[in-house]
Amino acid sequence: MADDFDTDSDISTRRAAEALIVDVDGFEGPLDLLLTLSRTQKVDLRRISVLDLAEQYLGFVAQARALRIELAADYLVMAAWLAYLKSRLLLPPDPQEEGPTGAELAAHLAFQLERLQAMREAAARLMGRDQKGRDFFARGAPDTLSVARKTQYDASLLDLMRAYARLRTRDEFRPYAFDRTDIYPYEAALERLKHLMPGAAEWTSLQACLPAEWRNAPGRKRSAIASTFAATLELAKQGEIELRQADTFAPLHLRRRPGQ
Amino acid sequence: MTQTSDPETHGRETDGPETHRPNSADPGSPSLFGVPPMAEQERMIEAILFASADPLSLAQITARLPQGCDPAQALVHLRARYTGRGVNLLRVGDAYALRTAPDLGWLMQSERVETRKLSRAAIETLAIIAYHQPVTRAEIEEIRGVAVSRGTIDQLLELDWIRLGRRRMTPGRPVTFVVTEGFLDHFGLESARDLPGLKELREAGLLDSRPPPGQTGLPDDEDADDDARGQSELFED
Amino acid sequence: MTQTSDPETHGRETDGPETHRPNSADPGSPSLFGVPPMAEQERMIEAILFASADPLSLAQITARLPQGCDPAQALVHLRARYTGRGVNLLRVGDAYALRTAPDLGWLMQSERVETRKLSRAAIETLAIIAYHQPVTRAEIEEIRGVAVSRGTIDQLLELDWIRLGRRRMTPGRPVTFVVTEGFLDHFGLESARDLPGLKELREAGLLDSRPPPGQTGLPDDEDADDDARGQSELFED
Repeated sequence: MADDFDTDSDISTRRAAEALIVDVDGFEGPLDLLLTLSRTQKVDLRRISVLDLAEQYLGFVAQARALRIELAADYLVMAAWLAYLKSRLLLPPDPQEEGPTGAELAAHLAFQLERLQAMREAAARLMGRDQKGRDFFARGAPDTLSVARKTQYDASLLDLMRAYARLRTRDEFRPYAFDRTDIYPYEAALERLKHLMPGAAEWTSLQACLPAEWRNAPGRKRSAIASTFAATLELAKQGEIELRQADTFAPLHLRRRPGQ
Repeated sequence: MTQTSDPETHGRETDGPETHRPNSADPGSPSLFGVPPMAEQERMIEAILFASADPLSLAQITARLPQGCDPAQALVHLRARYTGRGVNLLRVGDAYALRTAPDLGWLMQSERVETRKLSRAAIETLAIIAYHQPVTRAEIEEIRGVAVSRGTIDQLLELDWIRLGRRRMTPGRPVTFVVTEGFLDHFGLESARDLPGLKELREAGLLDSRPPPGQTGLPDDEDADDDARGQSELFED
Repeated sequence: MTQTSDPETHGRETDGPETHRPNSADPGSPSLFGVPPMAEQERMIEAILFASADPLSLAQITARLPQGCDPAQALVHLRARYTGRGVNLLRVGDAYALRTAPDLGWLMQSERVETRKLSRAAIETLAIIAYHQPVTRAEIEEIRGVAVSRGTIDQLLELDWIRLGRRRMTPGRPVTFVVTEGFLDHFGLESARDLPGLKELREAGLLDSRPPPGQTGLPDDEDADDDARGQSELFED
C-alpha cells in the first residue's frame, strides 16, 4: 500500500489524501471523515457506492499508518467494520448466516451519511436565520417603571445541578484522603533509587527495588511499582541507569550505567 | 362618573354589589370593573409587551389584565397593527414578544451583542436536538458518529437554548433534551415546527430513528411507541 | 448644505457637496442608498428607539440613519402614530424615548421584581431535596455535612419549591421534604426523575472529576461502576 502511494502519478489525488491525513484532527470522528471522502464520488448521497467508500476509507487508514500517524480508536473500529462490510458485499451471501445482509448494512451506512449531511445543512440554515441581538432586537429598556421592591429569588437548573455535583464530588473524594496513606510518592521512589543505584552494577529486577514494607499489600505494592517505574524512567532519561525488558510484559531489569 | 385611573387604588369603591360586571366601560381601571373595550385591551397588551424583554405567554398576559379580557383576540389586532412597522409582534412558542423588524438590524449596531462563537460540534448538536427532539445523548452521538464532548451540552444549557425533557422509558432511563422558548426566541421561530426544511427532512425519512440492521429493532416496543408519540406530539398537525 | 452637529461621527466623511449623494440606489449598503421615504425613516426610528436602552437625542438618531434623512420630521409622524396608544413617544430633556402610556403604569406592577440568587446553603439544600426526596432534615445535614438553618428551609417553603412530605415511620417520626410542582415549573422539568444523574452530570462536564490538587490519579473503573450503582438506586422507584 505504501508503494502504491509512492508511485501514484496523480499528484492532486495524492495531495488531497495527504491533506486529509494531516487534517485528521480536524475531523469530527469517522462518520465525518466518511462524509468528506464520499464527496469525491460526486454523486447524490443516495446513490453512493458504499463499497468504493469503504475502499477509500481503508486506503486512508493504511496511508495514515504508513505515515505513522496515530488514529484514534474509533477510526480503527470503523476501519474494521468497513473491512467486514466489504467482505460481506463482495462475497456471495451465505444462506446459513444469520443477521443483516451486506446490502442492508451498506444501506444503513448510506442513511447515516445522508442524515449527518442533512443535519449539517439544517444547522447551517438555522445559524443563517435572523438572530436576536444580531438581526432583530428586544426592548432595550425593559422595566422602565422599576419602583416596587418585591424580591424574587432565582436559581437556574444549572445552579441546582452544579450544587449537587459539588456536594457529591466532595463525598466522592472523601475516601481518597484516606487512601493517601497508601501512596508511595514518586519523590520517595526517586530518592530511594538514586541511593540504590551506585550498588547495582548487575541487572536487578524492578520488583527487587521496592521497599520491603511496600511489597506485600496489593494496593501498596501497586503504588510502589508505579512510582518506582516512573523513577527508573527519569533516571534512564538522565543517563544514570539502563533498562532492559526481554519481552512485552516481561519483568523489567535495571542497572547502573557502566562507567557511571 | 368618570373614574380617573389611579395605580394606587386597590381599595377603591366597588360601585355597589349589583354593578360588578355589566359593561360599565371604564378605560384604564383594573379588575372589579367592566371588561375594557377591545381597543383598550389592545393598548394594555401593547404596554405590557413593550415593557418586557422576554416573551410573555398568553397566561402571563391574561394574569396582568383585568378579568374578562380576551387577550387572544386583542393580540390578533395588535399583530396586524404592527405588521410592516419598525417593530413587529412575534409569536414565540406559546408566548408573544415585540421585536425590531429583521431588515433593520443594521441600524442597531450599538445594541448588537457579540455572542460567544459556538463550536461546530455545539451547532450541530443544537440542530440535532431541535430537529429530533426529544433526543437522548446516545442518539445525538449516533447521528454525529462521535462522542458529544464535555461542555457542549453544558454550553447549550447555559445559553438556555436546550433543556431536559422527559426521561426515555428504556433501560437506563436516559434523559432527553428538547429546545426551549429561548431558542425559539433567539432564532425568531414561532414553534419548533417552523424549523427550516423540517417537512422535507421528515418526508425524506431523515428524522426517523432507524436502528442499525441486526439490532433487533428498539429495545422494546413500549419505547418505540413512546418515541413515536414524542415525535408526533411535536411535529404532527 | 447645513451640517448637523454630531458628536458621534468623527470618522465619517463630511459629506462634501459634490460627492456620493446622487441617488445611487445600491441595496445592501445602506449608507449609499438614496434617502429612504419618510414612512421608512419612521420605521427606522421606531426600531432604533425601541431597541435603545436610553433616550436618544436628535443628533444620535441622525447619526444612526442613512445620510439625508430628516428625523425631526419622522419623529413628528411617529409621535402622532403613537398618540393614544399603549406606548407613547416622549421627549425626555432633548432626547426621545418610547415609554409605556402613563395611565397604564399599574399594569406593570408585576414587572418590578428584583431577582436575587439563592444562597449556597439554600441551593444545596434544594438540590439534596430534589435528588433524594422524600428526605428528612437530618439526612440533608448528613449529606451537606453542616447543619441546615431553619431560615433556609423556611425560605424554600416560602418560595413554594419544597413542601412537607409524609412523616418517616422511624423513631421520632421526622417530617420529610419533597419538591413541589412550582419547583418543576421553575426549573423547566417534567418530573423530579428527569434530573440528570451523577454520571450524566459528569458527562455534561458539570461534575469536575479532577481530584483536588495534591492528589494524583483519576478514579478507576471500579469506582465509576460504583457510581452508576448509586445512581440507579437513586432513580429507581
